Amino acid sequence: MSFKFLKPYFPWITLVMLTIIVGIANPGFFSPAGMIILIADIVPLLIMALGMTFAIYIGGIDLSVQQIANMITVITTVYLAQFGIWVVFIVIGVGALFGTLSGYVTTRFYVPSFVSTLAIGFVALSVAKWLSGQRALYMDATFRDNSFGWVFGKTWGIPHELIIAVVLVLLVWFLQTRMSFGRALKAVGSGELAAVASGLNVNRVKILAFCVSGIFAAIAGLMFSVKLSGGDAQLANGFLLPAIVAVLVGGTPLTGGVGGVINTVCGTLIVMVIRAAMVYLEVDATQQQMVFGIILIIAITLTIDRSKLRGIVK
Amino acid sequence: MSFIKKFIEAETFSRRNFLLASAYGISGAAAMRMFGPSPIMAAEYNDPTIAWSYRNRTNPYWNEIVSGGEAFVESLGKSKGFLTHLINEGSSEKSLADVKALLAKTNGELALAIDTNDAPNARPVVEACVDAGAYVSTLWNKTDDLHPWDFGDHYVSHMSWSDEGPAEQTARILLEAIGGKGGVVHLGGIASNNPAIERLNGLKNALKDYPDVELLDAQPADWDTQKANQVMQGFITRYGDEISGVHCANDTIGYGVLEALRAEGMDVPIVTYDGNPQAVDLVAEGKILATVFTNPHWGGGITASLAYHAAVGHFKPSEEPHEHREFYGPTIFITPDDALEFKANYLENVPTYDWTDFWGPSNGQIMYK
Amino acid sequence: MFELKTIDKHFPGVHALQDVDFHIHRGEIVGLVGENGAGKSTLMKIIYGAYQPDGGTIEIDGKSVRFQNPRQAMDNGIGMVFQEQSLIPNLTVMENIFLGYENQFVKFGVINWQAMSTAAKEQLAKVKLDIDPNTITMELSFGQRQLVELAKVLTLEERIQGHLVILLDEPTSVLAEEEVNLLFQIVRDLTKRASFIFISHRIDEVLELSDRIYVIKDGKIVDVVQHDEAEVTAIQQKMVGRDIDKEYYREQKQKPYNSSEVLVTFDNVSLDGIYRNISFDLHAGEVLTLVGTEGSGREGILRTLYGMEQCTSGSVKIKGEKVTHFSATAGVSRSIGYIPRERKIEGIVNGMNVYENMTLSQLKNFRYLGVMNVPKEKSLATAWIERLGIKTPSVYKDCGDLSGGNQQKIVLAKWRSGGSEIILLDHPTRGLDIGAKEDVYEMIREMSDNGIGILLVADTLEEAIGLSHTIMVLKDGEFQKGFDCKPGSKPSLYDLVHHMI
Amino acid sequence: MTEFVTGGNSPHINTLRNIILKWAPLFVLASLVLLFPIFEWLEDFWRGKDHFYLIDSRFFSIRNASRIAVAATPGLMIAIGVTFIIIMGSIDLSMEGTVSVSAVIFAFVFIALGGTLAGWAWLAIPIALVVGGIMGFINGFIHVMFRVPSFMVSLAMGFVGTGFALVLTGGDRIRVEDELFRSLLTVRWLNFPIMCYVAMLALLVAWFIQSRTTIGRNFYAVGGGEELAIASGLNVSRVRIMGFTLAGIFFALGALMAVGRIGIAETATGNNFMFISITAVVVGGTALWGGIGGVLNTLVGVLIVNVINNGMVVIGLPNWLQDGVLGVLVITAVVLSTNRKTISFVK
Repeated sequence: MSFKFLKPYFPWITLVMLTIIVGIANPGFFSPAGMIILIADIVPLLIMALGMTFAIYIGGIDLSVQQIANMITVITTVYLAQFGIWVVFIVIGVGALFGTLSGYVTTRFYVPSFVSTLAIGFVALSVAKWLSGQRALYMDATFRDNSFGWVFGKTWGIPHELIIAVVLVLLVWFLQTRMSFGRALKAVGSGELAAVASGLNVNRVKILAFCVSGIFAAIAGLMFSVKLSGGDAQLANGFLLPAIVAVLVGGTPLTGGVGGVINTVCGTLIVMVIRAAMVYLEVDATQQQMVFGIILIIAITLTIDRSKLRGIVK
Repeated sequence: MSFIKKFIEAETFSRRNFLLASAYGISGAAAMRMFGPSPIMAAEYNDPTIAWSYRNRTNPYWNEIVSGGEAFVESLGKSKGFLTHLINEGSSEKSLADVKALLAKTNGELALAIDTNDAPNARPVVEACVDAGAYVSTLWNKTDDLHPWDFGDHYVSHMSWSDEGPAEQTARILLEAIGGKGGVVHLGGIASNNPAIERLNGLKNALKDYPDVELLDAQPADWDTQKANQVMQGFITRYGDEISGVHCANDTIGYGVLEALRAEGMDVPIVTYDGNPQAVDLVAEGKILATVFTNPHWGGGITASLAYHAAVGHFKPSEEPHEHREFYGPTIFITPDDALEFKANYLENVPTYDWTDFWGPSNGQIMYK
Repeated sequence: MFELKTIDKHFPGVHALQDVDFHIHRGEIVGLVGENGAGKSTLMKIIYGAYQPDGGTIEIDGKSVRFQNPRQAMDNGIGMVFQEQSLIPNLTVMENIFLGYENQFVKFGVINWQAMSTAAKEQLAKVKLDIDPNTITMELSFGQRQLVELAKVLTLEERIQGHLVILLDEPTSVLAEEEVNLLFQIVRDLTKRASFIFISHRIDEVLELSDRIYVIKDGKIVDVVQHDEAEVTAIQQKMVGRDIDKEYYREQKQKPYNSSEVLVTFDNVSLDGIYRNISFDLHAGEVLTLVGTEGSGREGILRTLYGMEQCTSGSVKIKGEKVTHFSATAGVSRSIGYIPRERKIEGIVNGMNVYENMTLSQLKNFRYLGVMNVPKEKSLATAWIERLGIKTPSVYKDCGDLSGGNQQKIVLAKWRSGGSEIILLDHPTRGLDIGAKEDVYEMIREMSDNGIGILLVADTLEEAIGLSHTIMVLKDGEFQKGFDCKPGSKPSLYDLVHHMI
Repeated sequence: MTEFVTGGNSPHINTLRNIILKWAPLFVLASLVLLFPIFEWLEDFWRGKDHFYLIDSRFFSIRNASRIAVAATPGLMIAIGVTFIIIMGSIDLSMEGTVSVSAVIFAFVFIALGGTLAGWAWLAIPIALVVGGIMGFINGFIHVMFRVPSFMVSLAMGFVGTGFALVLTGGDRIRVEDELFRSLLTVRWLNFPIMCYVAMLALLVAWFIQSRTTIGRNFYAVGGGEELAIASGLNVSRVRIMGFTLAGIFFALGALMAVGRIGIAETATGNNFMFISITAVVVGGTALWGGIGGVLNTLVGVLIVNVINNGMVVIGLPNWLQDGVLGVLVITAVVLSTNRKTISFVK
């Protein structure tokens, strides 16, 4: 058990340590029922972060996710009555469309993803504002319960949201580790030139990565919209930075090729624990944000696996 | 006539009824214990956690709200720190997650006052609280189909402000000031927020009686000073001297507008909303024509108080009439004439409110259109 | 005057240097040769301060010194001319020359560009390079850049009072013959002021220039040879620790290709600004080598054939089919394999393991409904590890951690296992040690025997002559002359150089 | 976060195309300035009003130019700061926090020292700049010493900064009413408020740092090739930390401008500067992977973004459409000013 062997597990160690610290300060934190509720609640953020992982994994970033989710809450609310549960397909289609658009602009027009995704996000925001008429919309409770009521049920005490999250995590984990797309992603992330020279269609891989990111942002938007039983052009605001933080803290740095979806699960849980810590440790309201930032710096400094950063740290 | 005077009179009146009200509260509770349904049905807590969940501390409006919450907690003989703050930073997701975390921490032994950041968010928050056995009172944001009386005792109350009427009043003050002709612009809040919509509607209602005034443009400034500053600059470019009055959805927007006008050396009357101390000063100086005080201090205190007193069983919400479950908060107009008086009475010496007089200053049951 | 005593250096799992004694006199030119991984670059890095030794001392004129970073080494008169281009491409030539030492031109916080330009001109004159110091470095040729590197190190002459030690790490690898001679001339002229440590994989060059040669193997100095006693084969034996096949390039194993099957036809193909009107046929089993200096268009032809760049006119036919769509993906689907020059960044994916790298170009053969068949991948990798003698602890080893030779074998295995019929080799032996080079030659022969068409851009002319069936000489993007290169009737070095320059 | 490789092996330069590319951001700016008046002309044309293109334009007027300039000023200062960082190939996302902290501390000190520039309160200005510098220094220090990518450190530092500003103010806003300080906005020379001239001066200083000082040139060296710069004996850690410190100082300058513009310092003063300033830098033609561009590019980029924002309101574009149009125009601007021949891929 050398130090080096432990490195990939640093994020997990950080998570466990934080959990223990919060738990010691307030043993109520360890209550399983409470824990499950906390985890179930972070699900939309987790889903968004999962998608974002793909963009960051290839060395890019996707800043459009929040706006895509905003747009999706509006789309879901508007079309739920008409299409019922089939609105899922519209949602996934629209998410894929916007993600692909980001990817296309990035790869074909050579616009850095930082800017292209931000700009595509603005477009999504416009759509959301237009479709919602700039009002907060809400769903008819019966329609919602008929189509998506099951999402919030429980089986043997386990919220279905959590089950959906686990299924999605397994899905992307399979995608990342077992499928040829995952392999291609890894190649593009860790050695783009070699991937090109091996004849991979690198642009297609990247576009697909952004597409996946868009789809997951859309699913997160859908979950959120159904959960809140409504939608408007600002509903998902505040998602973006926590999602980025979750991916980074989990150990997928922006240099690409390192980390992955399991790391993001860990990162999301870390974000959850830090947030819960504010509540459990009764951190003063005005100090919460500063404390969050400081814990974040410490967590990242401890967590990050520098051996994979290959020398230069930008 | 002074709006202030009227309000203070109403206030004094209600103070006179203090004993009566508290007697009702206590005896009501006692009666419930004796004749009410089994106590197991409605969990009552001896010392529930009291929490306020709101957007952020960067807006003075929320500071006022919180000061009310803290004043209420102090009235119980506890220290300010007893009030738990949940700050959602404009994120509905965090708003909900924080509430759930607190529910888990307190096992539902919680009296929560909350503005859910966005209307759709209210339902899951209420549902979570009801499931956990906590008592929740909401402020401002909720969807029209969500009502406290559908949830028994645990969704105690909802308070909002009918902004359409007051906004119409300020609009009339503005339109009179410009002589009933010319052009006005409106800078709104976040477009989908209820108050933003109502305040614009208020202006539109007023305009119906002033056919010679044209609404040149209305754009959202997201409650933000800097954004308002930029939007106003755009308006000035586009409409220039056609602008003879500005209607702002709140004070913070007003500050940005004032500075934009100042940069141009323009002197155009403006009206705002919310009655922040700084805005009141500006009204006193005559830079703002009128603003509307919604008494966030009282709103913040009474929302927490309602949840708390329901939680400890001092009254049983389900036995209250609808107008005690959903009601409008008080509004006070502030014009240059009474700004100083107002300031002395409300800002420099914050009145000590009776936090068990739940509905005294309220403004009637919420009406839906 | 400069001396290393019993230097030791450990890296995790490796004893990189062991009791190394090394000294250099005033004005001396010392050669340092050794296989890749023998410890040459570690030793260099200790000398110029990038690494600190775990044991032993460094002395200058009898005084013990310690360098915490390259800057301190420089301040002690030690300069390094790097093998990899160390000039920053977006800066001007003069900024590069004085990088880190701009203060001499700064007055009241302001840089005096005029003074810097004049000073840079003086430095460039030392290496007989006549270019505008305001040129952006990116716009220079590789040879020019190498000379600018030397000019940059020579600024030590002005800065440092004492004698200098200048390390030349593979300075000739990107130079044309003429430029090499110029470089040697400059180095000899400078021995009045500086001593040189010269590292090159071209042993003949080391022999030509050096007064003394250190041979390093497995982290130990195994021999020090005086110039007069030195002999190429003896040094090679010492480096490798075994006899080298006299027929280094396996010429006796070269078989004429018999096939008349034409794999590739270039008909009057041009790529604007890179090459013009190139025509040739590549047959099955043929090794066709493109010879020319840097910038003669050799690589451009490879890139066009692989599909990475679209030709501007002419027609390219692969196996009789005209190529209309150019992309690397399309290249792979036409059974072309490409072994790039930059092995570490274009050849293997650093961070992926052996089997992942091997199947990267042929994912579609290993997936079913998008799911990778990992056992199949592993068995393929195991088979090729054995077939090519790849030294790796397991198929799970990160390729970035393997030696250059093994990396190159993995790249080759990637294309061979994928059934490529045409393989493009761009400097396949660059940076490899002798043993690994031989393995690569062996593989080229074997591929040729198996009817694979090979288009080669060789590292050295000897290599080109030794390996090819056919040689095409290019100059400035134009075809100069073709040579038939059958065993026994090979063209001489002179024949080729004559047409190259 | 981004990586690039110069394409091909040919250093051949097509000069005309290069010149066009070099000036592309300026072309974009010029076309936008000419584009918006066309919409105004069309509008009046449909209404049957007389409208002489450009001459009668409300958008294309000195008054509006000064409005755009005022709107652009704080953003320009912040974008200049982050330009240095981006030239180094790093990124700094801490501007929102740094601006808030600097603004709030400035206002506190200003009020405490008498509240007028005529007295000792002028000391608040250097103090604010120092505070910005310290924030930047901490940022750079953690980034370099703990080897944490700048994206992550600065993102977290942004939270810390905003949080710290909140702790200081407790959520209150501080009004800075001094007429002398507010003359930044209220006093005009040649139609432009003083703050525009101050900004120009700051830009000049930044340009001077960038092109005439060692540290400025070293930013380019680090951005062009960090390993190479280290090998050349450059103390890259020092350059990086100095870069972040310098950026912090410019962020603080931006904070002063923001306070000067609206007369209020609060925790929210820094809001919405992060994405827009980086977008402006990229639109101006500074490459996110470092080594290319500069503060003059940033000036053009900031102007492009502000001209778009102002122009959309002036031509009366519906509010819901504005975000989308901004997005599309930003992409267009970046596409037009990117030399696609020298990049083989972008992330």
